[in-house]
Parts: sequence; C-alpha cells; structure tokens
Amino acid sequence: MKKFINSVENVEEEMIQGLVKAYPQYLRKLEDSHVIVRAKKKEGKVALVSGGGSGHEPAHAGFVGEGMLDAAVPGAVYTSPTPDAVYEAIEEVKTDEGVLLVIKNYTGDVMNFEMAREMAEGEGIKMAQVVVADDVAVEDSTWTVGRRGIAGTIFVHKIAGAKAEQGADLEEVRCVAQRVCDNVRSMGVAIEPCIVPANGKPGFELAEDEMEVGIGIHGEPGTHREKIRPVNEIVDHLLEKILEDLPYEGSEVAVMVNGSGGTPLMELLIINDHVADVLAEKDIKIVKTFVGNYMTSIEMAGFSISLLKLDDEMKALLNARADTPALTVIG
Amino acid sequence: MKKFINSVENVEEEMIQGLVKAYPQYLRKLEDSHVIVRAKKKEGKVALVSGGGSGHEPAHAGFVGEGMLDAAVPGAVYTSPTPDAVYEAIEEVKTDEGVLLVIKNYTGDVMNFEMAREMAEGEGIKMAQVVVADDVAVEDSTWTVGRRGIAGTIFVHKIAGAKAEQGADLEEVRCVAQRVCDNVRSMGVAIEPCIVPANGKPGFELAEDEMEVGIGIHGEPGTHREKIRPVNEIVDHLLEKILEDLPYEGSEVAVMVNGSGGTPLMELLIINDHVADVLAEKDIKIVKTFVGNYMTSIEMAGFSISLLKLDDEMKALLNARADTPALTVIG
Amino acid sequence: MDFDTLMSVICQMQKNIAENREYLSDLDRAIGDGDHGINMDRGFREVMKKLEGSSINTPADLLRTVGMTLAFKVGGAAGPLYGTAFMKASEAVKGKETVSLDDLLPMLDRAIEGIQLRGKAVRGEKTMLDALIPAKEALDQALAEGLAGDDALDAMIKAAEEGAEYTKTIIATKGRASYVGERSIGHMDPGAASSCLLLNAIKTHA
Amino acid sequence: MDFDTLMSVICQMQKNIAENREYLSDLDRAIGDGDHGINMDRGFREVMKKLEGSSINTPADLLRTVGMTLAFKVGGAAGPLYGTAFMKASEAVKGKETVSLDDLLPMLDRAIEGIQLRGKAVRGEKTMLDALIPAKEALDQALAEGLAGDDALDAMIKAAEEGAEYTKTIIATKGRASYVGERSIGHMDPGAASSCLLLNAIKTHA
Ligand SMILES: Nc1ncnc2c1ncn2[C@@H]1O[C@H](COP(=O)(O)OP(=O)(O)O)[C@@H](O)[C@H]1O
Ligand SMILES: Nc1ncnc2c1ncn2[C@@H]1O[C@H](COP(=O)(O)OP(=O)(O)O)[C@@H](O)[C@H]1O
Ligand SMILES: [Mg+2]
Ligand SMILES: [Mg+2]
Ligand SMILES: [Mg+2]
Ligand SMILES: [Mg+2]
Repeated sequence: MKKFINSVENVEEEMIQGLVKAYPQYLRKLEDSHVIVRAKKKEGKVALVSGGGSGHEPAHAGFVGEGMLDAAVPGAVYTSPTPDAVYEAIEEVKTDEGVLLVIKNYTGDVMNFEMAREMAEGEGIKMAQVVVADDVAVEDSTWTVGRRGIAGTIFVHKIAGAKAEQGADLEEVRCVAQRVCDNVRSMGVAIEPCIVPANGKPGFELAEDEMEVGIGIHGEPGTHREKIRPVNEIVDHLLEKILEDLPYEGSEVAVMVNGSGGTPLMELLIINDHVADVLAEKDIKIVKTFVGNYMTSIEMAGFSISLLKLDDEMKALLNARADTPALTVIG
Repeated sequence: MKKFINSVENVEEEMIQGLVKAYPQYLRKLEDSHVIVRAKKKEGKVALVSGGGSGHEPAHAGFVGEGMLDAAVPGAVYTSPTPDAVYEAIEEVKTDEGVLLVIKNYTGDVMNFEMAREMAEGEGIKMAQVVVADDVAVEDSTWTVGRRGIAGTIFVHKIAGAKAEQGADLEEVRCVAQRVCDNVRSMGVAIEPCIVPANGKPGFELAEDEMEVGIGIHGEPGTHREKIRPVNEIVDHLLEKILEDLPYEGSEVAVMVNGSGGTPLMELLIINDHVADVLAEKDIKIVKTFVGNYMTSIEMAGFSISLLKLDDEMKALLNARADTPALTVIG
Repeated sequence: MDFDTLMSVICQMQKNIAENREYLSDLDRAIGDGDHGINMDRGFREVMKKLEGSSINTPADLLRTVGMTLAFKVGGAAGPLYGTAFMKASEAVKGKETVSLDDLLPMLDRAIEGIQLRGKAVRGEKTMLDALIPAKEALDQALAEGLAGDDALDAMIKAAEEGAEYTKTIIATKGRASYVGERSIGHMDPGAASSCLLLNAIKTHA
Repeated sequence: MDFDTLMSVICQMQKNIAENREYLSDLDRAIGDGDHGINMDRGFREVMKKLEGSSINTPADLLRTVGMTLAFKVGGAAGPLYGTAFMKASEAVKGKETVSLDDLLPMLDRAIEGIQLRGKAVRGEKTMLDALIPAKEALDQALAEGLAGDDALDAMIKAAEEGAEYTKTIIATKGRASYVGERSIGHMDPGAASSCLLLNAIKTHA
C-alpha cells in the first residue's frame, strides 16, 4: 500500500484537520468529533445534514457552506458514522425550521442516521429525511435492500441546499430533495481498485485488460467483470442502463461525470465528450455539466455518470449561488 | 497501460471536445485548432494567454474565463504547443490593450511562445510575457536553463487575470504577474508514475517503498529517489527547500497543495494538515489555501506544495472574483 | 453464570473478534467493503474501554452498556445491529443477579427480534441472522430435549456454524453484499461469521 | 546532389526517424519526458504531407519548407530547434540548383548557428549540438584534408556518433534533461541521437 499518510490510525483525524485548516472561512469542526459545520451558523432556514463513511472526498464535508450543506458527518473510512455523531451534528445546526437528513441508501447509513433522527425527535427537533438510491447497476426490488446512493447525492445537496437557503420550509425542502432522488440515475465502472488504509488490501484485483462494471463507492467489487473496451463503448453501456431506467428523451438534464479519485481529468473529459454526443443524439438537452472528483472512492481509477432530469425549479436551484470548498456557483 | 480512452491518437482532440461540451457557457474552441478562448471575448482589457503541453488538466484551458485567462493553447500531451497555435490564440483574443503571455520555463515552451510573440509583434500587436520558474527542486544558475514552471503558474493566472479584468494596462499586468513569479516557490514528489498515452510506458518505475523527489509535471524522473517516509517528513523536506529559498517568516502567504492527478484528496488534505502546522510554527500567516488537482501530470500519484508570499495587492487580486470551469471565486 | 463470568464472556467476545479481525475483513472484502473485522474490533475495544473501571454490576446493565456502545460508537451496519441485539438481550435479564442457560434462549430471541426490527431482514438473506436464528432454534430444541450445559451450547454453536456455512450457498439480498448479486455465492457472510465467534465466547466461559 | 536527390535525403530522414521513434523516445524517457521520438516522427510526417504534390523545386525552398514545418507544426523543444536549423541551412543554398558536398559545410554551420541563437546552448551541455558541432568540425577537416565524397561524410557521421556517445558522460545543463541533474550521466541525449539519424540520411543518398 503506497500512500501519502502518516499512520493508518490517523487518516480520518488528519484529513479532517487538513480540511478545516484549508477552509477556515467556510468550515468549523466540532470539538472532540469529526463533525463539520459551516463556519457561521445560518439561522432561520432548514438545516441540511449529510454524511457517510470517509473516503469520498470532497464529499461530504467539502460541500458544507452557503447554498449546500449545514453539516457533514464523516465516519471512519467507508464506515457509516455513528448515531451520536449524527445527533451532535443535528444538535449543532438545528433551527426552528427543522433539519433535513440526506442519507445514501446503505443499510449502515440508513440505520445510523435513523437512530440519530429518533434521538433528535425525542428532543423535539423537527426532522425529515430523504434517502438517495441512484445506482442503476443494482437491481431494485421489494425483496432487496434496494439501490445504492452514489454520486447523484451531490445534486440533492446542491438543489435542496439552494431551496433551504431561499427560506423554504422543511416539507418544501424535503419535497424538492425527493424530486431530485426520483429523477437522478447513476452508474459506474473501475479499472483499478482502492485500498482502505486500515485494511491495507485492495477491494478487488483486476488483470491488465479487465474492469469492474457496476461498482459502488466503497471499493467493493461491482456487479460483474468485463474486458476493458474503448471508453465510448463503456459510456454507451452505462448510458443505456441509465436511460432505460427513466424516460429522459426530450427533457433537460444535468450531467455529472464523476471521477473515483485516481482517474485523470483527461479521461473524464474524454468520457464527457461521448456523453454529450450520445445525449444530443437522443434529443436530451444538457443544461449543466459537472466533470471532476465529487464523490470519490479514495484513489480508485473509475468513474460514474449521473443524469438528473430537470424541471424548471430544479434547474433554477442548480444554478443558484453556492459557496463551499468544493463547489462554487456565482449564481 | 490501463486508461479510459478510445485511441491514443485521439486523446487530445476528444479531451478538448469534452471540455468545451462541458462548459459552453465559459469556453469556445477555435475551429481546426485546439485553442480554447472565452465564450465571450472581453474587449478593452489586457488579454492573458497561457498554455503548454496537455496532460496537466484542468490547466490550462480550465482556467479560461472571467478573472483569469483569455485563451489557453494546449499542445499534444507533454509537448509545448506550436508557434502557430499560440499565434492563433493571440490573434483571437488580442485587444488594443495588448496581450500578456504566461509561459512556464521549459525550453520548448519558451521557444514556441517567443516565436509566436515575434509573429504577433510583426503584426503590430502589443505583447509582453512572464516566465514562471517556481520549482525549487531544480538548481538555478546562469549556466543552466533554470527552474521549471510548475503549479505556481496557477497563482500567476489568478492574480494577473484579476488585474487585467480590472482594466490595468499591459505593463501593470506584467508587473504584478512578474511579482507573483518572483514570490512563488514550489516543489513536488511522486510515488507512482504516469503514462503518456502515445508512449504507453511509465516515465519511471518505483519499488513499493520508493518515491521520486523533485519531480516536474511531465512524468519525468525527479532529482533523486528515496525511501517513502511518513508524509509529514516529506512535507517537512519540501517546505524546508521552499523556505530556504525565499524569506517567508512573518509574511502572509497563499498555499497550494496540488495533486498530480492520481492522488486522492484524502491524502492532499492530510498533507495540508501538516503544511498548516509547520507554517503556523514558523510565524507564516496563511491567507488562502488551495487543495486539489490544479496542475496535474495525467494520473501520476504525487503532489507539490506551492507557497506564494503575498503583498496587499496580490492578496486582494487573489480574492477577487473569478469564474472559470476549474476555479470560481465569488469575490 | 454470575456477573463476573458474564463479564468474562464479553471479554472473550472481544478476544475472539480481535483475533479474527483480518479473517472477518477478508470475508467482507470478498462481497462487501472489507471493514467488518475493523468495525467489530473497534466496537469491542470501545466496549472494553467503557467497562474498564465502571461500577456496573448487573447482567442487564452490562449487556445494555455493551449494546449502547456498539450501537452508538461503531457505525456501519454491524454497529447498530449488534448494538440493538445486546440492548434487547439486556431486557430479557432485567433484575436478575445471575444468568442461567435457561435465560439464554429469551436473550437470543430478543436479540434476533431487535436485529430484525432494525435491519428488516429475514432468514435466508445472507446475514448474521442466518447464524443466529438456527442457533436459537437448536438451543431451544436442545433444552426441550433436556440436554444440559455444554451439550446444549455445543448444539447451538454447531447450528450457528452450519448456518454460517450455509450462507456460502445463497445470494445476499440485504446489506452491502446484495450489490454484488450472484457473485456473493461461494462466500460466507462476514456477519454470520462474527456471530459464530460471539456465540463461541459463551461456551468458553459457561 | 540535385533537387531530387536532396528530396530523397529528406525522405530518408523521415524514414530514419520513423524507424527509431521508440528508440528516441526511450532515450528521452530516461532523462526527459519520453516524447522526442514522437515529436520528431510527427514533425517529419508533417513535412512529408507538406511536400507531397508540392511545386517546390529548389534546394533552398525545400529546406525552408522542411524548417518551417518543423518549427511551426511540431512543438516541444526539438521542433523550433530543428526547424530553425533547416531554415538557416536553406539560406546557405539560396539560388542554387544543386547542392554539393562543399555546400554542406556552410549549411551545417548556419544550422548550428540557428540552433544556438534559439536555444542559447553551447557545446558540452548535452544537446543535439554535441553531435552537430563535432560533425561540422570533422567535415571541415576532412574537406581541408582533401577527402572526397563518402570518406568526408563518413568522417562527419563518425564524429557525430562519437559526440552522441560522449553525451553519455556529461551532465545536462540545457533542455529538460538538466532537471534530473547528475542522473543524466550514463544516458545519451536524445537530440544528439536524432541528429546522427538525420546526418546518416545524407550519406545514404549522397
Ligand atoms: N439488514 C440486515 N439485517 C441483518 N444483518 C445485516 C443487515 N445488513 C447487513 N447485515 C450484516 O452486517 C454485516 C456487515 O457489517 P459491516 O461490514 O460491519 O457493515 P457495512 O456493511 O456497513 O460495512 C453483514 O455481513 C451482515 O451479516
Ligand atoms: N537549448 C537547447 N539547445 C539545443 N538543443 C536543445 C536545447 N534544449 C533541448 N535541446 C534538445 O532537444 C532535445 C529534446 O527534444 P524533445 O524531447 O523533442 O523536446 P522536449 O524537451 O520539449 O520534450 C534534447 O535531447 C536536446 O538535444
Ligand atoms: Mg462499511
Ligand atoms: Mg516534451
Ligand atoms: Mg463492511
Ligand atoms: Mg522530450
């Protein structure tokens, strides 16, 4: 395992410290915890709290700031944060308007956030939540735990965050957040695994000509393995799965070509070239594109494509002002 | 070579296409060339033109936009662009106020940009230039070609770009750009090489416990090889070299912890944690920190640290509004 | 089993988990995210820290503290699930000074109930339940057949281990392993494996 | 050497470079950025494209076109340097219909002058100049000694190759290889190697 670290035990702590030291104008860390909140609490608005295991940087703490999150709760690498950490975050950023939890659909995340929610409700805090489950690689059925939440989560943060910033009430914010969840689909692939520092071993091993298709964001193997193909064909496959899951034809969309951490921007741009061509061909109008590392898997070499079907409100909120370490929109 | 590409011949073209398709509101590509200019030309101001070989994404085209560059000229991967491409860019963005070239100090870059400058001056265009040479890993002497220009270049783009946007004249813009060049120092290391697509082989090979120290941004070997150490010690070494080159004590600085493309943000943040601590200890005040992939070397796993000693004007310009694909400052 | 023995069981659980940290993580790496051993180990270390020098002196308080610690300090899926399990098990021995083999059945029963309440899984979904439910049923039967002490525990552990083995043959539909679909076949569920390690600790000190 | 022969020399240069694309890039990878073969190959392909079906019919125009193409279409360090070299060489044969061995000396002279003007390097800095300057001097001496044709060219090429060999023993102070400092010792300069390939093409068709 080759990493720029000091010791596997200190990875989370030093990373969080490095983050708040880089962005003191945006962020503040709660004492004795890894919870990150806005440097200046904004009262009188619904507060957004998200989080999950670490290893997805800049998600989630990088999106704390005006127009996006009020708090992020980072767990250990790839491990959902504990209920008391989530509760601490809620307690810190809560306002009379209430708190919206943005949860990615993993058994651990859902359980830990819900336990915190129960604690908060016990204290009389107005709570609501949405669960992001955008990964079309995973079969969805009433029998399974359902789809994973992956990069589409960033759209929820952006759009619900903008709505909250405008002073909407908890139910309005929850509604638009849910609409994003309902209208975003994603899927990813990887050609190189990542290594969880505490673990020291890659999540899977691939031959020089192999890739994992349908990967999640925790370094786990995907749904299946294939021979690497020219990336346009890979893009075709991902878009096919995404487009067959939701009718996008004729609509306006936001696109995210998300890097897994080790993929050079060069390749993400090449990917976007083809994404744009395919969507144009299918009469899907791209309103805004995000290309870069938004929801990573440490140093994994992989990418995901997310497509968000927009309505006028979502479109306006997507373009609204945001000022966070990892995403700034002048608006 | 494992890459998300279609063919090694099309890497540059598809990457540029993917970029303009992602950011049509910011960027426009000149026909039959890879030159990238602002979507809307801004008249009445000094125009900034930069560029160099491709493979450093988001540099340089990602920094074209309000408050930074007017044009970027990307060459083939790691190959300086040709004089006629640079000339085309100048010709497209030139105004009566003149054009400033921001050149990184490589024999190829300097020669190609200067040939273009000669052509432009022949056409009566007011021209000026600065050459960035911030890499302290390289010995500087009158006998050698001097230091390389690396990540510190982004500070030149940001600060000179802001000055130009304010309507300063060519000499004023050149002066502040030169002041940035004079006050920025950088140095980098790598633990994994990168592969130039057209070439197919890594620039160097390292054992599991080795790193290259004093790397440039073109995948070339560094000044020497060492055993990997805890990253705090690596940071200590880089800062030592930087700090002994320019007296920073007691001054205000901007910090850039720049990823080489394959380094996870997790590690860059851990690096920044220690950078901030060391500078605090040395009574150097950090005014602004940039952590991320700004000047990459395709998928290399490495990083550089840059320190810019600020005066009041540079500080104000650094914080001034910028709106580009890769860097947005609300200002 | 008096309070001190129960405390020894908890310590043994910690040891079993610590010794199998790599093993559990390796199982999890095959079909999940490779952290189950890390999570469980971190959890039981926290438990030990919490118990060290504490004034807890009843079985119910002990189990409740273990549960609270796992639920609130571990994270991941296993944290809340095992946490709830211990908290629920604690309810089964409320007010008691000692815990007998006869108490184990309702404890397991409540624990499983708690896991199902939290995780909404049933038997056959390739989770810890596939070790715990057969274990409970085997214990129930053994006690009904009048088997005593070690023999009943042996039956329970054997059933848990068979259950864990069985998870190799089925597709996961709950937890992270469900994402790899058919590829989960052939691999043991890490939670089922950790459940066996925990149950084993009971026997060592019974 | 008439125009057609000179054209054959240029074609031969392209062939020599194309055949040694990997070799030149490998040399460059050791101490530079690994693209010298790619750059030179791209350059001479562009030259061929430009010349194909063109109406150029004098040595000076031919050399000038080669130079302009290399200078303006290749990029990197080698592009402007070799480009300038050919453009300057062209000046030495302005107005001539054919090019003789006697013309080669001033051509080389001007080429070297051009490279030095652009690149500001001197002999001994581990660049193409370390092949070209000895080559020129050897040619000068051979002609002074009255050696004819092939013998003079052989002397020139031998000197170039010795010069290229010699670059292995010195530290680079110009170009990209200067950044690796002492580590450049033991490696041949790729530009010196490509210069040998170009000079060799002259002999093949002389
Ligand atoms: N819904 C569920 N019900 C019961 N057990 C579950 C459920 N989901 C997951 N598990 C158990 O949790 C184990 C994984 O725990 P762990 O690796 O610590 O958490 P995570 O999946 O968050 O990384 C699985 O092996 C499985 O036995
Ligand atoms: N200042 C200079 N003068 C003469 N030759 C030089 C100079 N700088 C570089 N070179 C030559 O250029 C060669 C490298 O060319 P190339 O690899 O194509 O360009 P780059 O260094 O831009 O990648 C070196 O091997 C050297 O011979
Ligand atoms: Mg986990
Ligand atoms: Mg080059
Ligand atoms: Mg796990
Ligand atoms: Mg080169």
